[in-house]
Amino acid sequence: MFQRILIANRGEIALRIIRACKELGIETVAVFSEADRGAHYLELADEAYCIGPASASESYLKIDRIISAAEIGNVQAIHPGYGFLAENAHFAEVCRDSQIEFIGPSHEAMATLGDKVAARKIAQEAKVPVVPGSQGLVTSEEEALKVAAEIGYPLLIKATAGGGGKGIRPAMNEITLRAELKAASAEAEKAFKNPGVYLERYIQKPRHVEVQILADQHGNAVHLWERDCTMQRKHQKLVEEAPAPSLPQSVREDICKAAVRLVQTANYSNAGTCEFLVDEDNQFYFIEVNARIQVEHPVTEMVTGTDLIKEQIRIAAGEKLRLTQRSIPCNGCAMEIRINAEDPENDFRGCPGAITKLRLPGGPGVRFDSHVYEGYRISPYYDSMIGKLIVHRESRAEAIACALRALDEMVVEGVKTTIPLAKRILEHSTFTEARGDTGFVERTW
Amino acid sequence: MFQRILIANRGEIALRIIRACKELGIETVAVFSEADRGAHYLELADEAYCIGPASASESYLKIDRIISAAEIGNVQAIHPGYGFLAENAHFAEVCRDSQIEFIGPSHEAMATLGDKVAARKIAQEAKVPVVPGSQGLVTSEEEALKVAAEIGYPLLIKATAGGGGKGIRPAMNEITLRAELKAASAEAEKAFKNPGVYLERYIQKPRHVEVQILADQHGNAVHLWERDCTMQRKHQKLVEEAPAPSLPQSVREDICKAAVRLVQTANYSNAGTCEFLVDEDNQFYFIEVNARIQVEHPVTEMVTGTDLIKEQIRIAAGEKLRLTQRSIPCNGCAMEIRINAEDPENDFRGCPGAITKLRLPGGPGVRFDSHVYEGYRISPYYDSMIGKLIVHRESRAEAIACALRALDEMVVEGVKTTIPLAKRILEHSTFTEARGDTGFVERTW
Amino acid sequence: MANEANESFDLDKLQQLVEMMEKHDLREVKLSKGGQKWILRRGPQEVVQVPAAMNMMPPAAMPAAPAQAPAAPAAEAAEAPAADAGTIEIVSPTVGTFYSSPQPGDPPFVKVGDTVRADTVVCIVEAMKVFNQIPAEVSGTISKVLVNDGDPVEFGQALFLVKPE
Amino acid sequence: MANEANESFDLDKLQQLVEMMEKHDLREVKLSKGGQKWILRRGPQEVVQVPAAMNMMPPAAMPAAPAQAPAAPAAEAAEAPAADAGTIEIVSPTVGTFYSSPQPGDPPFVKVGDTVRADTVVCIVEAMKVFNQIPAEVSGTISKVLVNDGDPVEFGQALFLVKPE
Repeated sequence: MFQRILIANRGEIALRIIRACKELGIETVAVFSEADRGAHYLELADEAYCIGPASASESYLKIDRIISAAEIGNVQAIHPGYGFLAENAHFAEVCRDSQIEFIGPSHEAMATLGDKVAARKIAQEAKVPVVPGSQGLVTSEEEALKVAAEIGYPLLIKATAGGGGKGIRPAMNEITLRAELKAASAEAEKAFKNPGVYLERYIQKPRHVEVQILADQHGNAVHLWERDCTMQRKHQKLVEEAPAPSLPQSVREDICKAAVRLVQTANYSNAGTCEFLVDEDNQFYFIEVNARIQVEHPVTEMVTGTDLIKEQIRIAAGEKLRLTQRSIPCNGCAMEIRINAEDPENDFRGCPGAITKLRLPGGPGVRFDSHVYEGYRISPYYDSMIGKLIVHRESRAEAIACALRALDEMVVEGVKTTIPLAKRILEHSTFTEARGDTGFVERTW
Repeated sequence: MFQRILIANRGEIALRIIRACKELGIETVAVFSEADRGAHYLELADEAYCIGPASASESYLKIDRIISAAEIGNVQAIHPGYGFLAENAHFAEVCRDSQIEFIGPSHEAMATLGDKVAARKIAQEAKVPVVPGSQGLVTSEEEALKVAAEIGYPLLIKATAGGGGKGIRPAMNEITLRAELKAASAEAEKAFKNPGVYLERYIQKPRHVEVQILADQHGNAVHLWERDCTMQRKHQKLVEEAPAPSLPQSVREDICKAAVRLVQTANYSNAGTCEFLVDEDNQFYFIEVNARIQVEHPVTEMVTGTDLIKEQIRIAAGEKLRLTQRSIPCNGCAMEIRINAEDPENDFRGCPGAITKLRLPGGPGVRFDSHVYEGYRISPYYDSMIGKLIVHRESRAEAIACALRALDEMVVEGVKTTIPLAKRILEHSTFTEARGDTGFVERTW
Repeated sequence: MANEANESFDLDKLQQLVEMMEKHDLREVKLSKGGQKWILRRGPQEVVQVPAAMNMMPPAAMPAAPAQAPAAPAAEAAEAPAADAGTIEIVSPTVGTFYSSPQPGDPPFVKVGDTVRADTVVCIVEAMKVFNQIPAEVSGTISKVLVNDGDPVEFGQALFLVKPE
Repeated sequence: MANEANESFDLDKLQQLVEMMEKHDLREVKLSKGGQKWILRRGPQEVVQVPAAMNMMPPAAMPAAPAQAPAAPAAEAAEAPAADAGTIEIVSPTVGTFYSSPQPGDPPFVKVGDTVRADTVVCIVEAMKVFNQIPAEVSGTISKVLVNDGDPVEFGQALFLVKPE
C-alpha cells in the first residue's frame, strides 16, 4: 500500500480524498493555486505546495508543476479527483513514466474510451446496445436515406466535430432529412471546419442512468448498481439517486451486467462509470464511460456501504478486489443534492464572494461533503459547487423528506445558491412520482 | 398516526425529535425557557412557546406549564426526550389523564422499573442474572456473615438510602466485613437518616454493556443489539460503541435475549435500555432499565439502519413493531463521541459562553447531531453537551480512524471542550485493544 | 430589538457574572444599575429574577416568531424598552388561554381607560382547567389591551399596557 | 499577516471588481493605487497578474504553514508588505528543487554582497529533471539568501532578497 499520495485537485474532492487517506493511514500532499491559499482543507493535508496563480491553466492543469510537486513531496501515487487532469491520458502516462502511480485506469484504456467512435465499437463488441445510427459518416443523400430507413425516424443529424449539444439537427421524416442534410453539413463546415455528419436515432424523453463499476488489475470487475441522474440542467446534474426509480428489476440487472461486460472488454481498471440513456420503453443505450471518480459517487457509497475512494487507492496499489458481486447490497435509497453558488434569477451565473453565514444540516441519514465554511471566499476561477448534501433513508419517500428537512436547516448567506431550485425539484410530483426525463428541469423552470 | 407532537425538551434531543417528525410529516410544537429563546432549532418547529425562566425547575420541569402548552398547541402526544421529565412516571400519567399520549412506556412499568428492589425482583423472575447480594437489608452481623459466605468476597456494603456512588464500603474478607458493617450502618444513619444496609458482590474491573430494546403495545419485543459504554468518567459516558468489542458472540446473544425477557416480564413498551455490568469472565449482571431514549441511541441506529425516534412515535401511536428479530442486522462498527463544553484542566467544570468559531466535521461515515452553531451562547443552566459525533465504518479500526480524522476537522473556539480527552481515549492502546473497564478513564487522566 | 444588539455587551456582563459566581461559588449577587435591578442566586433551586424589569418584558412573540428573537438569558429582557414609552406591561405569569371576562358574554374585567390597583383582577389565564385570576400588580390606567379573548398566551407575554399613576 | 486581516476590506474591493467585470463583461481593468498596481483580465485565458507586487509576494510558507495564511485571491498578495523594507524578493517561477550552484561542489551562482543585473542567473530550480536557470529580473545587490541548496521550493516562494540600485 502507498505511504504517501499527492492530490492533484482542489476543494470538495481534494478534501474527500484527504479524508479517505487519513482513514487508511496514508500521508497526503496537497497542491494549491494562489486563489486557494489558506483554504481550511489544506491544513488537513500533511503537506501543501503552491503550484501557480489562480488560473487553472497555470496551476491545476499544469502537468510539469504537479509532477515536480509530487517529486519534492516524495509521493508514490497521484489521485486526480474529477475534472482538471482526471481524464487526461497524457497526464496518466507522464505520472507512470515518472515512476508515480496514477490512481485511475491505464492510459491506454482511458485513451480508447475517450474516443467516441472507439468506445462505441467496444460497446458493440461487448454486446452492449448503443444508440442506433450510421456506421461512421454519411456522405450521400442516398446513403443517408438508406441508413435512416434502417434506424428509423425521428433521428438526429450530428456533426462529427460537434459536441456539447452543438451541431445537432432533428429529422422527423424523409422530407426533413433531405432538407436538413445539406444544411447540417454546410453548418458543420462553417462552425467546425469539418462537414462530416452522421445519423443517430432520436431518443425521446430519455432518463439518464449510469452504472458504477470497480475493476482491479487482475481482471476482476464488479458493478455497484446504478444511479439515476435524470434531473439535470444544460447537461449539469442537479440531483442524483440510487437505485434508479421506475426501472424494472430485470432492466436494472441487465444494464449493470452490460456495464461490467463493457469495462472488461476495454481492459479497464479502477473506478469508472458507464452512462446510458433509457427510453420510455426501458430500452437502454450506451453513451460513454467516465474514466474517473464522479461527483455523485457518494450516492453509491451510501446504498452499497463502500468507500469508493479507498477502493480506488487499493486497486491502484495492485490489490485484488475485496468485493464479490454477490456481496454488494443496494440498501434503501440515497440521494445527492448539489449545492452551487449560482444565481437562479440570473441564468445560473456563478456567484463568487464570501460566505458570510453558514449553518450545515445534520442528524440521522444526512452526510454533507463540502470544503467551505463561514467566512470562506468562493473564488471566481473554478466551478461553483460549494457542497453536496447526501441523504440515505429506508425508502425513496423518506429520502426526499430527509433531503427537504436538511435543506430547511441549511443557511447560506453572502452568495446566492441553487437550494431553492433543489427544493422545488424535490417537491414536484414529476420527481416524487419519478416521471421525469432529462429535459424536465429546463422545460419546467 | 399523530398529526402534531409537543417536544418537552431542549437542545440536541429536541432538534433530533423535530427532524424525525419532519420526515414523518408530523407537525411539532416546541417549548423553551427564556434562556433558550432564539435558539436556531426552535425555528424548525411549527410552533414554539415560552414556558418559563431559565431555571429548569421553572420551565422544563414545570409539568402544568408543559401540559397547558400542549393544550394551546393542540397536540396529540408529547415526546419527553431524555433527562428532565423523561422518566417521571407522574408526568406520564398526567399526560394520559389529559388525553395526550406520552411517548414512552406505561407509567406503571416506568414506576416499577424505577424502583431498585422491584426491578431486581422482575429480573430474577425473568431469569436474568443480577449482582449477587442479600435479599433486602441485613440486620445482624450473623446474617451478614451468612449471606457473605453465600455471595462470596470481595463485596460491597451499600446503604439502601444511598446512591450515585455514595454510602458504599468495600469488604475484602470476614474481618473487614465485621469491622465495616457497624461503621457503614452508622454512617448511613448519619448521612441519609436511614441505617439500612445490604450486601452485594463487588464486581471488579467491569465493562458497561447495555441492550437497546423496542416493544410495542401488542406484546411484541425485540432487541437492537448492544452498546458498550465502558469509557466513562464519574458515571458520565464519554464514548459509546456498537457492537461491544471483546464480547464473545454467545455472550452477546445471551445478554440481548435476557434484555428481551426482562422487558416482556415487566410489560414494558416503547424504546428502552437494559444496563448490565460484565465482569472479566464475561459474566453479565443486570443493573437497571433506562425507560427512555438515550443520548447514545444513534450508535444503534447506525449499525441496525433504524430510526429509533420514529419507532418510538409509531409504537406510541399504537402501531405494531415493523421489525422482526431476524430482520435486525448489526452492520460494521459505530461509535459516538460526546463533545461537552467542559474544561479538562479544571476538573471538567462546565464552560458556558459564546461559541466564537465552529467548523463541523463531515464526509463519509460521519454523522453530527448538534443544536449549536457559530455564535451560539451555551447557557450555564443546562448540561454541557454541545454535540455528538457519530461515526459508522466497516470495521472498529476504521471507525476509530474516522472518528480521529473527524475530530481533527473540528474547530470550536470560545469555549473549552472535551475533544482533546476524546482524542487521547481513541488513541490509547487500552481502548484500541478493548481492554478497558469503567474505571480506566479516571485512573488514566 | 436593534438597540439590544448594540447593548449586547450587557449579556456578556451577565455571562461574566454567572461564571464569576460559579468560579467563586457565590450563592447570591444583587446589582442595581439605573432603573434596573438584577438578583442572581445559585445552588439547589437556582433562579434568575428580574423584578424591576419583569413588567417591562417585550411581548413574547407568537408561534415561530420567538425564533426570530435574539438568544439571551432571562435577565437580558431587562434591556428591552417598554413597547410604549411611559407605560408598563402586565405580563402573563404562565402559558395558557387568555380570557378577558369572568364568563362568556360577561363584560371584560377591564377596558381601556379603567384605573387599576395592584390587586385589581384584569383577566383570567386558563392552564390545565385551572382559571388563574391575574392581578394588575401595578396601579394606573389601562392604556391598551394587547390580546383577544381566547388567545393562547406564553409565559412572560404582555397582556395589557398600563400608564402608571 | 495580522494587518492583512485588518485590511480585508481591500479584498472585498477586489471581489467587487471581479464581479463588476463579470457583470459588464469587461475584458481588462488596470488600477494603480499608491505603490501597488492591479491588472485584471477576463476571457479565454483569464489571468490575474500583479507585476508591481509579484516580487513583493511573501515567502510561500512551507508544508502545513500555507494553511495559516488567510484565504485570498492572488492579487491580495499586493497587500503583503515586503519581508524587508527597501528590498525586493526574487521568487521561484515554479515548484521544484533549489540549487545554489551549477554543479555539486561548485561555488554558488551568487552570494550576499554580489551585484546582479536583470539577466544574472542566481540559481537553478529543477523540475522534472529540467534545470531551470533563474535570472534575477532586477538589478541590485544580494542582501540575503532565503533557501538552502537542495531545498524544495513552491511557486512564488522568495529565494533571495535584493537591495535595488
